[in-house]
Amino acid sequence: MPDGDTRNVLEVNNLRTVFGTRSGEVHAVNSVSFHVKPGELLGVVGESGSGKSVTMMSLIGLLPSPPADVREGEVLLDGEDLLKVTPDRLRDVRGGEVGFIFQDPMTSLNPVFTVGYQIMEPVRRHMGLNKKQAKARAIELLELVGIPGAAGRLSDYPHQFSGGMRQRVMIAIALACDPKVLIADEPTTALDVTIQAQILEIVEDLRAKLGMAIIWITHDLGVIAGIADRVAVMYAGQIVEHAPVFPLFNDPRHPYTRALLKTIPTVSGERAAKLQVIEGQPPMLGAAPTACPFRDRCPLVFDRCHAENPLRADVGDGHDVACFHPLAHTAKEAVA
Amino acid sequence: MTDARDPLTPVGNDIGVVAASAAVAGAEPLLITAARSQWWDVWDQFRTHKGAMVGAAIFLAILALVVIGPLFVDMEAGIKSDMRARNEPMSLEYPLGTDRLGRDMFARMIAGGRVSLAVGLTAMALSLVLGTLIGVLAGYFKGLDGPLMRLTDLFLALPLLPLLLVMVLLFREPLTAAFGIEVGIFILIVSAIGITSWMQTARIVRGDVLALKEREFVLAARSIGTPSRRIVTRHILPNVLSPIMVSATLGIATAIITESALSFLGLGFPPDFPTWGRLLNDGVPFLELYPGRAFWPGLAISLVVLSINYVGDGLRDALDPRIRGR
Amino acid sequence: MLTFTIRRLLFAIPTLLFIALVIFMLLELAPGDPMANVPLTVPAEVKEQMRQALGLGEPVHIRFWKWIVQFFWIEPLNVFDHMFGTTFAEGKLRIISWQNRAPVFITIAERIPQTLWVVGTSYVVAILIAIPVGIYSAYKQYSVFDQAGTFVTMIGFSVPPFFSGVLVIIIFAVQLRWFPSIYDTRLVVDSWDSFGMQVRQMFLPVMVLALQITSQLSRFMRASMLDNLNQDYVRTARAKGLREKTVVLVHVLRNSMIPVVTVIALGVPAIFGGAIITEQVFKVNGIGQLLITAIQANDLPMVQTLTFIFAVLIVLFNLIADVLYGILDPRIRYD
Amino acid sequence: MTRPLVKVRDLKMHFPIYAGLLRRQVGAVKAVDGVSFDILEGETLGLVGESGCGKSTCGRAVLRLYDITDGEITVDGRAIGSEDQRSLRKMRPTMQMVFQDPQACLNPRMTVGSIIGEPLVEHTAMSKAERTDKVRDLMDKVGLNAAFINRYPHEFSGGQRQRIGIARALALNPKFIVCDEPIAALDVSIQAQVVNLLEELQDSLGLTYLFISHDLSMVRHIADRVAVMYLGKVVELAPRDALYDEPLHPYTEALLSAVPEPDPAKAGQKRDRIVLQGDVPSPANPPEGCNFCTRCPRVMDVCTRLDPEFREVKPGHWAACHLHD
Amino acid sequence: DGHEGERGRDGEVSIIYWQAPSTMNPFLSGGTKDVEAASLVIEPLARFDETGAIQPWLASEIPTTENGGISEDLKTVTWKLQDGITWSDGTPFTSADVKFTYEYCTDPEGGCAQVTKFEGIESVETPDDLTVVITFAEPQPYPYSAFTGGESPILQQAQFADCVGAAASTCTEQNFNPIGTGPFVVDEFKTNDVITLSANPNFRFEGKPAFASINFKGGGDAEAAGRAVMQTGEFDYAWNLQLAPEVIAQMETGGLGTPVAGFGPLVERIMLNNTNPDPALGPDERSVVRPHPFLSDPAVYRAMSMAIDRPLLVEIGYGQAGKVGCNWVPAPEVYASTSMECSTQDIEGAKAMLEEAGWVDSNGDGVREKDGVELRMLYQTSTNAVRQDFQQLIKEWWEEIGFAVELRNVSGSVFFGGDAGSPDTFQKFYADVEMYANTFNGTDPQSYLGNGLCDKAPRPETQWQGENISRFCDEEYDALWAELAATSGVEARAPIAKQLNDMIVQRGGMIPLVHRGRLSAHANDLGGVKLNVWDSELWNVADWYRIGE
Ligand SMILES: Nc1ncnc2c1ncn2[C@@H]1O[C@H](COP(=O)(O)OP(=O)(O)OP(=O)(O)O)[C@@H](O)[C@H]1O
Ligand SMILES: Nc1ncnc2c1ncn2[C@@H]1O[C@H](COP(=O)(O)OP(=O)(O)OP(=O)(O)O)[C@@H](O)[C@H]1O
Ligand SMILES: [Mg+2]
Ligand SMILES: [Mg+2]
Repeated sequence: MPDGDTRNVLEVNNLRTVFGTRSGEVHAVNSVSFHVKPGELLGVVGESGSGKSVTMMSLIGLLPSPPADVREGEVLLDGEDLLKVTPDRLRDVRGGEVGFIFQDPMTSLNPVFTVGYQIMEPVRRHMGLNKKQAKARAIELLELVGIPGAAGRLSDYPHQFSGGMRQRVMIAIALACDPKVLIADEPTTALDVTIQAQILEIVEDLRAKLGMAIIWITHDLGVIAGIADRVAVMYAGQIVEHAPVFPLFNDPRHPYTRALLKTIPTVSGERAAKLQVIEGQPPMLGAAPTACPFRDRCPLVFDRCHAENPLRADVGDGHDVACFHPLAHTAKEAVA
Repeated sequence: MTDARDPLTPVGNDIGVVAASAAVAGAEPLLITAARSQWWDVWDQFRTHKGAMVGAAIFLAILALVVIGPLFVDMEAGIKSDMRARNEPMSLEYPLGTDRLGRDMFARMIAGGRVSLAVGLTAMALSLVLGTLIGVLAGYFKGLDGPLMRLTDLFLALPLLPLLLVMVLLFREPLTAAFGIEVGIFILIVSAIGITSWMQTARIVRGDVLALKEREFVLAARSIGTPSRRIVTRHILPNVLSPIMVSATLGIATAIITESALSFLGLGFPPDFPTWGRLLNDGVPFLELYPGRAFWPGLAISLVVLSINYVGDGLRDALDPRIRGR
Repeated sequence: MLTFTIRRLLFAIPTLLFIALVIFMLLELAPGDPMANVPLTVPAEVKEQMRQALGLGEPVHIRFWKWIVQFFWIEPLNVFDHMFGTTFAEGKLRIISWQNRAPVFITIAERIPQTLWVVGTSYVVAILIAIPVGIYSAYKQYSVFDQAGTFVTMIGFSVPPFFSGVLVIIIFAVQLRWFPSIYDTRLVVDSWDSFGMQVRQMFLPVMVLALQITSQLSRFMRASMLDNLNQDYVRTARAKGLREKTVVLVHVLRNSMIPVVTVIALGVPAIFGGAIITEQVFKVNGIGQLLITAIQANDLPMVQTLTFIFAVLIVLFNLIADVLYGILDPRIRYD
Repeated sequence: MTRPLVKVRDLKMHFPIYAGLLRRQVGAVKAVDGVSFDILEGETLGLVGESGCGKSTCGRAVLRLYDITDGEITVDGRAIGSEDQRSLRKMRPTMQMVFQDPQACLNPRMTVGSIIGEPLVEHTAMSKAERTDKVRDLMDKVGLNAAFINRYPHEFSGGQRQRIGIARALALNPKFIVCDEPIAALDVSIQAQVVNLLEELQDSLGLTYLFISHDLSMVRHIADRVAVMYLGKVVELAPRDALYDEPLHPYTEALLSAVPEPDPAKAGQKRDRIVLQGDVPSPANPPEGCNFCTRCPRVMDVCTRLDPEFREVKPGHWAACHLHD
Repeated sequence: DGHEGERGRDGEVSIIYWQAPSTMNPFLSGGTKDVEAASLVIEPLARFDETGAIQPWLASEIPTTENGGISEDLKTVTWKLQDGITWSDGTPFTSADVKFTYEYCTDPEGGCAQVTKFEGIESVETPDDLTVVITFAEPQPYPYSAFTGGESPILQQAQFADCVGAAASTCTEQNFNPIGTGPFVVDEFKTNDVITLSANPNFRFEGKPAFASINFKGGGDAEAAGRAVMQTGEFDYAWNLQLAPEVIAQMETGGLGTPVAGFGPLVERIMLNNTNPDPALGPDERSVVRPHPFLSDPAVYRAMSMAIDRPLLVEIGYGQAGKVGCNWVPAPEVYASTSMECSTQDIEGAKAMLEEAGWVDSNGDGVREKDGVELRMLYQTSTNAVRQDFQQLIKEWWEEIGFAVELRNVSGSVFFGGDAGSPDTFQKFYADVEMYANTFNGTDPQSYLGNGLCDKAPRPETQWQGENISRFCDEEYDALWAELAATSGVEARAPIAKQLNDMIVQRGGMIPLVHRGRLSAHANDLGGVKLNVWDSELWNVADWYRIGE
């Protein structure tokens, strides 16, 4: 749980990212705003293609440009706008102040360098340590993420590690320079439940120990429920609902969030005869949104949804939602 | 559990997605299902590739010149010597000048192009067929891999010149007897070049087949009960098309040049039978006096190779439905 | 790795023997005669006598067996003798060229230095050019540089050296007189002056050859770089805050070099084999020229030995390429 | 609902490992090492387990896509364990497979029509028109717009692609389908669509499924009985409710506890999560005794020596654990 | 100029031979390139000068019947050696070396390429150190073949004693570096590549050679060789520039060198097949069965000859290195027949001749026929740019007068390879006409004229050996040749030889085309070059010098 610090380490306002492709533009991120405080864990959920990864990569300029183009917005890291800084400064931020963990541990490590080398790289780059110090730091990091016999494994290559261990190495790399913000882009999706449990355990420990802000992207609501303080739900490049974790699960206001929560079966409780589904497909992001992106799949759709794109509006207790439907702001059960 | 996207096609996905959503919404009429020839799609995609279109235009122009050129150009002038018009420079009458026997270079270029292109294309086709066949067999059937790859090594290690000499010795008489001198030697040269240049293709194809074999759609075909033969033709071959395409591009160049070397050694076509390679070869000694004589055939060979290369690029993209969506 | 290497070496022996046999049979079947270059004024009976003196009267299998013994036993013994001053090989008949009645290995040994100088240098030059060009073309895919690179490499590939070679001779040796048109194999490099001479006389052949090799290598390098530039680990490297130069030149390059290095290794036999036409054009009398004159003179022992050495090198470097792959790519372990 | 459609007895699938100078076989990856189960007609047997434990291999071996090392397989009354691939072809229409990766299992260069039509080409003598009709029919059945018949796989979303795979499997009216993680590669909101489709098809066509997955919650939803695999062996097999409510094997217990609960209230209570330590041992070199002994939180002496027998602990509830000896 | 002075004063001279020498022992090779390279080092007793006249070299004089060197019965020849000649290693040159050379070459196991030079010799005696007596089995009207000319130089007995017979080929060191009496000695020999030579310190003439060393480069092509001498000046002397005349002319504009031509007996000719080459006859019969279906008709081959524009051929193919050739034996002067004229093309005359002889195109396909035999020919030659041009032109001319001609070219190494197993050799002559050039060594045409004898025809029973390529066979000719062989004295021999020459040309043995010369080029500042086609081109290298500014 966040402590008393109310300052935002990272604040994102109105971020818009567009891809220019041969068949026209793809508006992958549209006016996204969010913030995190030190020690806080912000969960980001949403289905595939909803723009979660693109949002996070836009923050520290990891998207190749072209085709990506961050059109608008501010990314304030401790008040410094990352979209305006020099490339050099941005490189200092990456890995130094912002750590990034990627989804696929199998391909995210360079296969031809030893694990030790890859961990030491950011340490030497950002903390200016010499070889020996860097090595000590690497061992420390590997122990931190729970790899037994850390010293001996520095000279191993990634392929000699199992998937779970590789993901731990990725975490170690992201943590290497004690970042202020850690962005984890679906770090456990490729892993088994038992390994996922191990990783979650580690991250929770680390958060307690290091007190950094974490942005955790996933589409597994179960994971979010377990670790997040606040949750942002993304749909078609926009944040459609944002709330602390309890209200979100107990009182989802956006029809999409509600539907999403319904679709997932559980290992306990009663078993539904039939799984709930969200019919239809997400929209193509060919142009900047002018109407509610969820309108084609929404059971509560009405005229206004076709004419206007709802803005996020606060419904109290740090809970905001982007929906016109009157029920969205009050009612608990509206979706059939 | 993300939708594992092919890294090549982040956008391709979305088009499908839109179309799909439209269909789900019932917006799309159900009528357009009449099977539209897939070659139209290929053509549509091909058309958008600028380099490929320019390449195709150049190649077709050369091809047209060579094929229908004889209808407009006096081909006799390229065959018969004319002592009054020796070593003429470029002029209206002789667009590329004449050679030392007074033969019209333009007509000779056209005649040479017919042979060179025919040899290049067929020899390349033959070497591709051989290379692909051996590559696929070696890659797909484990038992054949060892022997076939040794065979490939063997061919790679063989000295080509003596091999060609033997082939010519053994087969020239029977072939010319059976098909006449021109066709006979054509067959001989094409097979000689084909047989000695398939190895690279075979290796590349084999590598790709080895990887493809492990792909799930091959397993899926097996689970359906598709026999190996058809798995190869239906699933493996279309997917090794692009490396084959690359080999094809380079193969034509090699074939045209090898043909010139063969002519040079007296193993090729009869001497009064111009080919680009031979013209180039004959022109080189006169490089200082009459640069055009070597330049034109050289340019023709380079142009063909370049244009085919770009066409190959475009075709490769066009044949790949994943790229086609773009 | 070691057992893999040994196993492959063992397997190579029967392959090589078979190749030797095939080459021998091929040459045997090939038309042509070692007496073709003897002038017509020498009557046929005399030619026949000369043929007999070359040992051509013996049956094929005996000659093959003799050759095998000479190649695998007597010649190594000679090398041994040469190195340690012993006399084990004394009196044993070595492989004798039909052209000059001298042991073929003496001639081959004479030729190796110039081939290595010229073809080797062009290979190195080509690598040094091709790799940066390939890297840059891939990094700036579809840029003007990339397009121009494609164009030039295609030209380089499609223009035969018997044309480009003569062209550069006429331009640089005849017109401009910058470089000699004929390579002087006697030149011994022992001072800066002679080194300068060597560079000057190597310049044109190296240029022509390097253009060809560069064309192929840079294409390959480019493709390999493109493959790797899109990999996830590149993004990881960027996320670590590494400089773009480090990302491309350390992370991507190292991976891209794996296939390229093996391709380079596979091309090494060609260095020893010489570049036949280029050597011919510039009169660099190296291995390639030796082979071509031997073929023209129907000097079967020479052709047989050279092609077999070539086959050995190909098999050997295939193996080396595989081993290199294993060494460079930690994921691959042959065992 | 009573006749076992598929009977598997002591199925073993070992992939040989060659090494050394002479490439002699020095060992084997024991991907599936003695697995027995029955699948009743019309039921769904769930098969769960961690990555690499041999689920896919097991599924493929049952369909004889591999030449198995040992064991007996009977499908629809016919023993196919040792039949050769050629004669198996005739049997293929009865048993089909749906694959894990809907992208990888579709040939990117074939249109949907030809993908779905391929089994028809292979096994029936339909004319082209008949085939097109049948393909449309199938597309309808799996909820794909028949207008997309000429499109290529990449033009579809993941869920739709999986539908194509299902349509292909259904083309020959099979009785038995192995679903090898059919939803693993899909988005949550689409998973449900596919699972629902599978269930509907089962109801309407009377299909029998072997449903392989590592998603325990989904298996709970779809399966009638569930088998849990660990390192090439089935460690527990029980009717669904029995297994989820009352797991007998410590591995099943750990697995269940590791599934994150999508409810922050319950998650907050931190229901005693059992976090297993370490990684799964290599199937080429499984531990002595019980395969799970290296990670088991309740390991006993006997576990490192004796391989526990797979036996019926309670009626219909089988387990392989010394705790229940 | 640099005529006089001390040995080695002019530094280095560079010579380029586009065919590279493979050995320095002419007895083991026979190739011109090897013979000429060797002539820098080893020398014969007598040489032919640039006019073809014989000159004493190591001998003190030329033996003749007048000076008693040749016996009355023409069976013994006595050579007197110059006194005081030493080998380059300083040891004296003696008659024993001469005798040894004879033994060396005539050893049956040695495979000596020059064995014909010693044909008919019964014994070689050395009464003293400076006298060599050669005894022939039969009277020899022309006895100057052994030990004369570049093909038959003297080897040093001391060096080659262990290299006789089968051992010849194992003597690499000796074969690459023979000790000689000539102006230069080998420093380094690189097979088929380059030979480095330096002046022989023991050379018998004071102040010779003017050059201290020779860089003898081999390999490449005639074009590059010509360029290196005339355009870039890298070399001083280039041998045998077989290039198109305009290319030579263009190179000459480089201004650094000059081409020089010399004419020997080399003739480019078309051989007429006197047997029937019809493939239907089978591989053996097709070269034995006589006559040829139409080439036996004098009207046919005469018309063929008339249709040829020889001056044009010369202009296109050889330029200053060619002359119109009507004779088989065009040189030396005394033996050259003047009875035939052939320098004007006469297409109409040729047509008329055919017409008259009954060869008419009755079916209108452009090809004449008579009694069902059509004038269809296969015309083969070796692969070579000039020959292919000739083929093309001649084919056109012949087709104009009503022949149908199919061309074919065969790689030189096969065509001249003499491989009995190959169907493409010039000896098998599986064609109607074929074109190549031939010549003879020395200045006496007797054995060359012998190539027209009936029994010299290559055929299966001789394993395709024999020099009568056209299989010409005429009793009168055979008889006349026998008369030549028994006649001595140039005055008496020359008319007979001319008669033989005319006979073979007029009776359908061959159609001579071009009398070819040899064209070499030397740098403008290289003095003393005298192009010699009767002997080694480098025969007088000792007299070469650098022309000063
Ligand atoms: N390089 C690119 N070019 C064009 N469009 C792109 C590119 N990368 C991503 N997109 C588009 O941006 C949108 C958002 O993609 P993003 O990867 O952020 O989704 P995501 O929410 O992370 O999905 P997942 O859960 O699958 O990782 C998608 O529609 C995608 O197609
Ligand atoms: N063809 C093969 N050759 C060798 N080993 C194999 C082969 N196929 C599978 N294996 C090995 O067998 C074991 C079981 O593999 P399998 O694919 O059945 O696992 P799985 O349970 O399906 O895993 P996942 O959930 O990742 O699909 C693995 O260790 C795998 O490496
Ligand atoms: Mg993502
Ligand atoms: Mg699996």
